[in-house]
Amino acid sequence: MNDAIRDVSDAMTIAVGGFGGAGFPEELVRALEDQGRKDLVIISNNAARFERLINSGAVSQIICSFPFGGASATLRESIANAGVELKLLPQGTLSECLRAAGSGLGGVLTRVGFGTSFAEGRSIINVDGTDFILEPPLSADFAFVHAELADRWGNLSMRGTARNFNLVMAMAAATTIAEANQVVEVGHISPDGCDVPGIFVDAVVQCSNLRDARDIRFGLDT
Amino acid sequence: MNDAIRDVSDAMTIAVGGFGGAGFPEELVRALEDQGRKDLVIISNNAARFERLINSGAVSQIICSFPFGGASATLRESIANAGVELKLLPQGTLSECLRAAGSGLGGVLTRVGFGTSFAEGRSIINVDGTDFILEPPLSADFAFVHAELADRWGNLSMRGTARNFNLVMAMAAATTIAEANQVVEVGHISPDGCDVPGIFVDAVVQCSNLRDARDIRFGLDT
Amino acid sequence: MAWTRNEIAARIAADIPKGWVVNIGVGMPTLVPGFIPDDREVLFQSENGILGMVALGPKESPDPELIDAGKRPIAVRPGGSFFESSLSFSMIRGGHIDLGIVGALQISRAGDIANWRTDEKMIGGIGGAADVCSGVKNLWVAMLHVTDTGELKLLDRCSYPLTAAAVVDRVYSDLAVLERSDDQWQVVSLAPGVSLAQASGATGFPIKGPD
Amino acid sequence: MAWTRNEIAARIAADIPKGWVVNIGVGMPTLVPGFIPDDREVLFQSENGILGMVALGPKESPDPELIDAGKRPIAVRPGGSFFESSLSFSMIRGGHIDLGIVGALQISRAGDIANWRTDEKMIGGIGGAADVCSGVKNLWVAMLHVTDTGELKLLDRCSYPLTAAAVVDRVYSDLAVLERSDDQWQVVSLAPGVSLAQASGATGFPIKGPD
Repeated sequence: MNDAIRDVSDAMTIAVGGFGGAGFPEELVRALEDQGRKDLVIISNNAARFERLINSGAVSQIICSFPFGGASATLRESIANAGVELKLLPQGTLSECLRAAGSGLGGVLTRVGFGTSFAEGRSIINVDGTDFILEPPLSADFAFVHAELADRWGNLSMRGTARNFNLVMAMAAATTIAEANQVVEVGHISPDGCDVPGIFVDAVVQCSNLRDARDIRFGLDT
Repeated sequence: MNDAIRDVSDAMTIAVGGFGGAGFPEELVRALEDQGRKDLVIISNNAARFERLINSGAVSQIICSFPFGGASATLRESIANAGVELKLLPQGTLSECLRAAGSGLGGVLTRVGFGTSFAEGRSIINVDGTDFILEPPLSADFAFVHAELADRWGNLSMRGTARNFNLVMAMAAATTIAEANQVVEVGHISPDGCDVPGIFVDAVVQCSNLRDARDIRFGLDT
Repeated sequence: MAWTRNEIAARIAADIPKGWVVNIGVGMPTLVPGFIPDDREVLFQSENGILGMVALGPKESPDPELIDAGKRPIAVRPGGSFFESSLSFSMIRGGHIDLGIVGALQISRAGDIANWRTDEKMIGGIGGAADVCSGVKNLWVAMLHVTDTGELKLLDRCSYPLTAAAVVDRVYSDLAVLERSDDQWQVVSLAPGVSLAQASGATGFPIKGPD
Repeated sequence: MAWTRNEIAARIAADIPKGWVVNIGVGMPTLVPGFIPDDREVLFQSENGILGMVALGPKESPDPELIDAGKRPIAVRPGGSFFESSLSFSMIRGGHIDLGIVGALQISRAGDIANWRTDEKMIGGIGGAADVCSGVKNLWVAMLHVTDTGELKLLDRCSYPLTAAAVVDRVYSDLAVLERSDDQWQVVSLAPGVSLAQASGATGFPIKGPD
């Protein structure tokens, strides 16, 4: 894991997949905690699993939708103490802005947040009589994602609700690193059942701790 | 099939899935030919398979990217004779505008076509110093799509390159009708292997002619 | 006698037609699926990427890769499907979800909803609440009519930051079921023993009695 | 002696590094995959929704649901994947494709490309050509240097409607391989027996000889 993330440097933006614990690349994040970087920008739906990283002083900003879902009692304090800037986006906007960056699109035109504080400071674009918020694309230097199966071409297969942000983050990042419960031979993942085509993934690492239904990590931030 | 499309009326917009013959809802289109409608707007990647519909005087406009790919020698003439308006969009823009309509987004911001005739008459939106063409969403009254497997909740599973436009068209239409080689019991399509979730599909019909590797229709517009 | 939380949920469940696709928010709304009769097919969507979710049965082991948006362990019913985040929000924003059921801190006469933070404190974050409230075909709110300390939650204008503007269709509270049309609110029904005067007194805008 | 179509394709194939993902246009570009050695892994993408396509082997039956963007029957190699149209164009527009190989009617000094219609006639349509030409990391053009009737195709400005502006990186023609940097064109190599003067005479803008 440490080797997989060796090119991460200070002040980079890291998009981290997962929703709660499902599809969360926990081993890559643990390796990042050990790396001792500074001024990282983290893009992830939740903030709960980054408390150790925040406490180590590695994070300058978190871009997310639901920072305190299932968070520990101390997370808010950690964020405040570390001077971490919190940038909130509606969850669908977060997802779509990552997809836009990965799709070569200039931004997202959405009604979500119109008439609320989420429209503040945004350009409003009128299309055929309706106003939309223009939210710019959201890209990352690295994406860390988690898969059930991966092959050395980077094809990924997920299980259940582990898909979540892993596809759009893999798309949005210059370099995507996937940890997988099982690294399989090329050809094992069916062409009809590939959740993230390998074109979006640059490196694949085998998890040392497999995640199964009785995994002790389950429930960590429920 | 005739019953499935009974609510199609004159001047409606019909999005028809498929790329060439792959994933093309041929039986639904045959039923549409028999229906005797007027002033239909057809959204489909190719025009080749609509010649009979055009010749019957049912079509006023075709929105597509590649009308004459594999077309018969007479298609251009048919389109001219029937006074059909041809509206071309780059294929990725066509696809993304359908997705935008189905996703509640206000339009697509793309660089594709910038500096060419595809930018003519379009709004140009500058995002952080780069100009993008704004292409509005593309919705339809009906979508006709083809699947390998379908269940009565509308879940669809495709094979190979038959996916193509079928998802975005199902998303973009007020009513989506799917023809399937095989209508299966609910539960047969795996939750991990569903290409089009049933939420996007309103009716499912069983094809009378199964399409397989030796189907005589193959090669029709190659 | 005001309705209990379970009675509110049962009341909502009774109003959901067969075949609807429903997104369920955190809190009281999570009680609703338990009151849908087995013979009425209703599909529950969760924005983290599942259609057809069901609560885990007593004998089912939790799977860390199978959770709902509230991060509770779930299962999938036959005919359900999993998908990634951007497609999930295409469903939500694109008007493909028949109904959203959410909680609220405040509701305004115009149908604005505030349910993600007070003036002082963010609860969990905005999450998918703004997308759900803005995107679904019907938005029903499950809530207590007033706060624990007796402050009104149904107000002429919300004082807390909005989640979405002019979106609430119905409110199911412990005192009444209310339906909105523009800025007119109609009482659909009152909890047993609750008078129109009581309900009106607990509401910061005019409400019209049942016909 | 000018290069043949097969020699042009082989020349292109020789320049594709291991591990690249390549989108192949119709016409001459379709010859390129046949010249990639078996031990060099290169993945071919087709915009209708496949990564890892291969030409059908002599014993393979065509499957109507397995075609490329030129509507020719294909197969998928192990490690390939199928996907729907919007994800396919996310790959293309998003800069995830290393190389596009396309044909051209005209190329301008500024790197503009016209390859979908003449003044009079639309060939097939725009299709995915504008997306591919605009979106890929590298755009190489396989073409004959001049038309059958001897008209120049490499011009100061294109007269036909553009597919994309300022995108061409290299031209592989029957006479030469040319590389563009802004509006400067460098001859990378000349076909055997073709002089720089001959290539220059067939080109509507200045080209610089090989170093």
